[in-house]
Amino acid sequence: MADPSSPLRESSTTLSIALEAWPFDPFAVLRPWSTGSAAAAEAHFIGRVRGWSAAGEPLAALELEHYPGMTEAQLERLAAAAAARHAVRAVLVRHRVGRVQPGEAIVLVAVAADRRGPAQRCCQELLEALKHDAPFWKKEVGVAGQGRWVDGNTPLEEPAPPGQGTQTIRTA
Amino acid sequence: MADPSSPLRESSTTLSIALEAWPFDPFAVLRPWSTGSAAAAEAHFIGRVRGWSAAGEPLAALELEHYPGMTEAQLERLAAAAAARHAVRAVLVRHRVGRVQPGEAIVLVAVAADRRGPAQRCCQELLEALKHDAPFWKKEVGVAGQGRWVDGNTPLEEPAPPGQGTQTIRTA
Amino acid sequence: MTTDLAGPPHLQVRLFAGLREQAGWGERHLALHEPATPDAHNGAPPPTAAQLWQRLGLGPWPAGVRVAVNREFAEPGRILAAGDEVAYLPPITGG
Amino acid sequence: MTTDLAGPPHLQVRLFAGLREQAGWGERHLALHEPATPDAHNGAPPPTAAQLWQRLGLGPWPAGVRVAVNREFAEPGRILAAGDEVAYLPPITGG
Repeated sequence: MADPSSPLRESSTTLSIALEAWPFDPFAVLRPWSTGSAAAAEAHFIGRVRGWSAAGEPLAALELEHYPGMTEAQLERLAAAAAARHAVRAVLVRHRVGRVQPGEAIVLVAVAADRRGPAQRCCQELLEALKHDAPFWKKEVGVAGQGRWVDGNTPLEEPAPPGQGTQTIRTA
Repeated sequence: MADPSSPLRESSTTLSIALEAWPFDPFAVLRPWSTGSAAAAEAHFIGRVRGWSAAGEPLAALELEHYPGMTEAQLERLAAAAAARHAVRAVLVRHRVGRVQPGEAIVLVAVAADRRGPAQRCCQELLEALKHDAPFWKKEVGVAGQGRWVDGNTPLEEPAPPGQGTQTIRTA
Repeated sequence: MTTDLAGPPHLQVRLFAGLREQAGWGERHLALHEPATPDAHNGAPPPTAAQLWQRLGLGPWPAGVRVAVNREFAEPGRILAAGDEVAYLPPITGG
Repeated sequence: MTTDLAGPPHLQVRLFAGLREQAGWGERHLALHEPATPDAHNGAPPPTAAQLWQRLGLGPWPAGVRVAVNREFAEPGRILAAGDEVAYLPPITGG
């Protein structure tokens, strides 16, 4: 549905924040949220568990520890701050806790706004904020069952991967 | 499914580009694409038709004209260039043509990559590129049936909207 | 078309959006050289995209218009060749 | 709890992730003042979060650890009050 209101109406933001204890389908979450807002601009980010550890070893699973009560409250504070900074309409955050398998979604951030710039920037900033300021801790579980707490997040800026020089384009 | 390959494998990009002559559900497009790649990082953007014109008048529809043959080829060139620049795994673009109603999706861009930075930056850059370099032309159709060609795209940077000072946060 | 192969070299010209509506046509088949001149027979160079625009009689070059030749962007100074598809594109407003 | 209200003022202490595993516990109820000292009765100021860490006997302050008091981030120098929930958080690795 189109938003019938004038472009100059008072702005307000709807936050939808939740922890997920079990595997979730990001699109089953996004579709009703998106249909409800039908904003002119929507940016999403989905993060999934890689199949290998930070050290490059095969990974059986990640164990996601959090601080019940504080983690939810902190996600809400971060989302409200990012939403206000960019004056967006709606923010959605889902984050897994517990044991997460490679390929499963671990984090979902979505932002609906009147303009593409605020939607994209708010989505990026909130993702960085929750990676640094929402209490979650990842333990990598190797295929032999050994566990190792992850030291820190992967940096946002990465050197070009070695495969870039041999990049090939397929159309599908 | 998790990607079982090593993080140092040769990179290649899969492009999925299409024009849509009828309303489409972005999530029906995204879900199978996303499931197929199951990349560690996925960024999406959905643009929808606003309910009012650039001049702030109520809008009945947009008429999207394109250059058959060139528009598809140009989208593919832009997507391949952005994909190579950021060394991402997969890029998807959908763009409406014909008559589009307020609230309907007009553009969908999605990028799957190994890292969040390249996924987000590639998605943003490709959206800007197609807004400036893919041959589409919007005609605004007013509620009285009058048509007006749009002069140019909305700028990426916007001043803060007037409602920002009275921003309120709702949790849902 | 078979008839074209036997006749003088031609161009396909296309206009879009506001340009198409102002001109009242969107697609036209033109001789590479202006028929009223002897160019076609004296080896004069073929026109550029900007020179072809003058021949169309649609007024001065409109601000912001871009040229595509054979469905790729080209400079207005691009020299045209027989069989080219030349398009004049008003400022793009997609996405 | 009713029994606490009648007794000396207490703190709730929580450890997470690597800190929890190294300590061998994740949650502990402690008196606000060290029981072996007379502080509890002579009006000495309550400890800061960093001072409380020393009392826990878990070694020097670990690099990158952050403090939360009552489920909000706080400085290590934050002075604790009776009933506070104090948490020591190793570097965050979510998202």
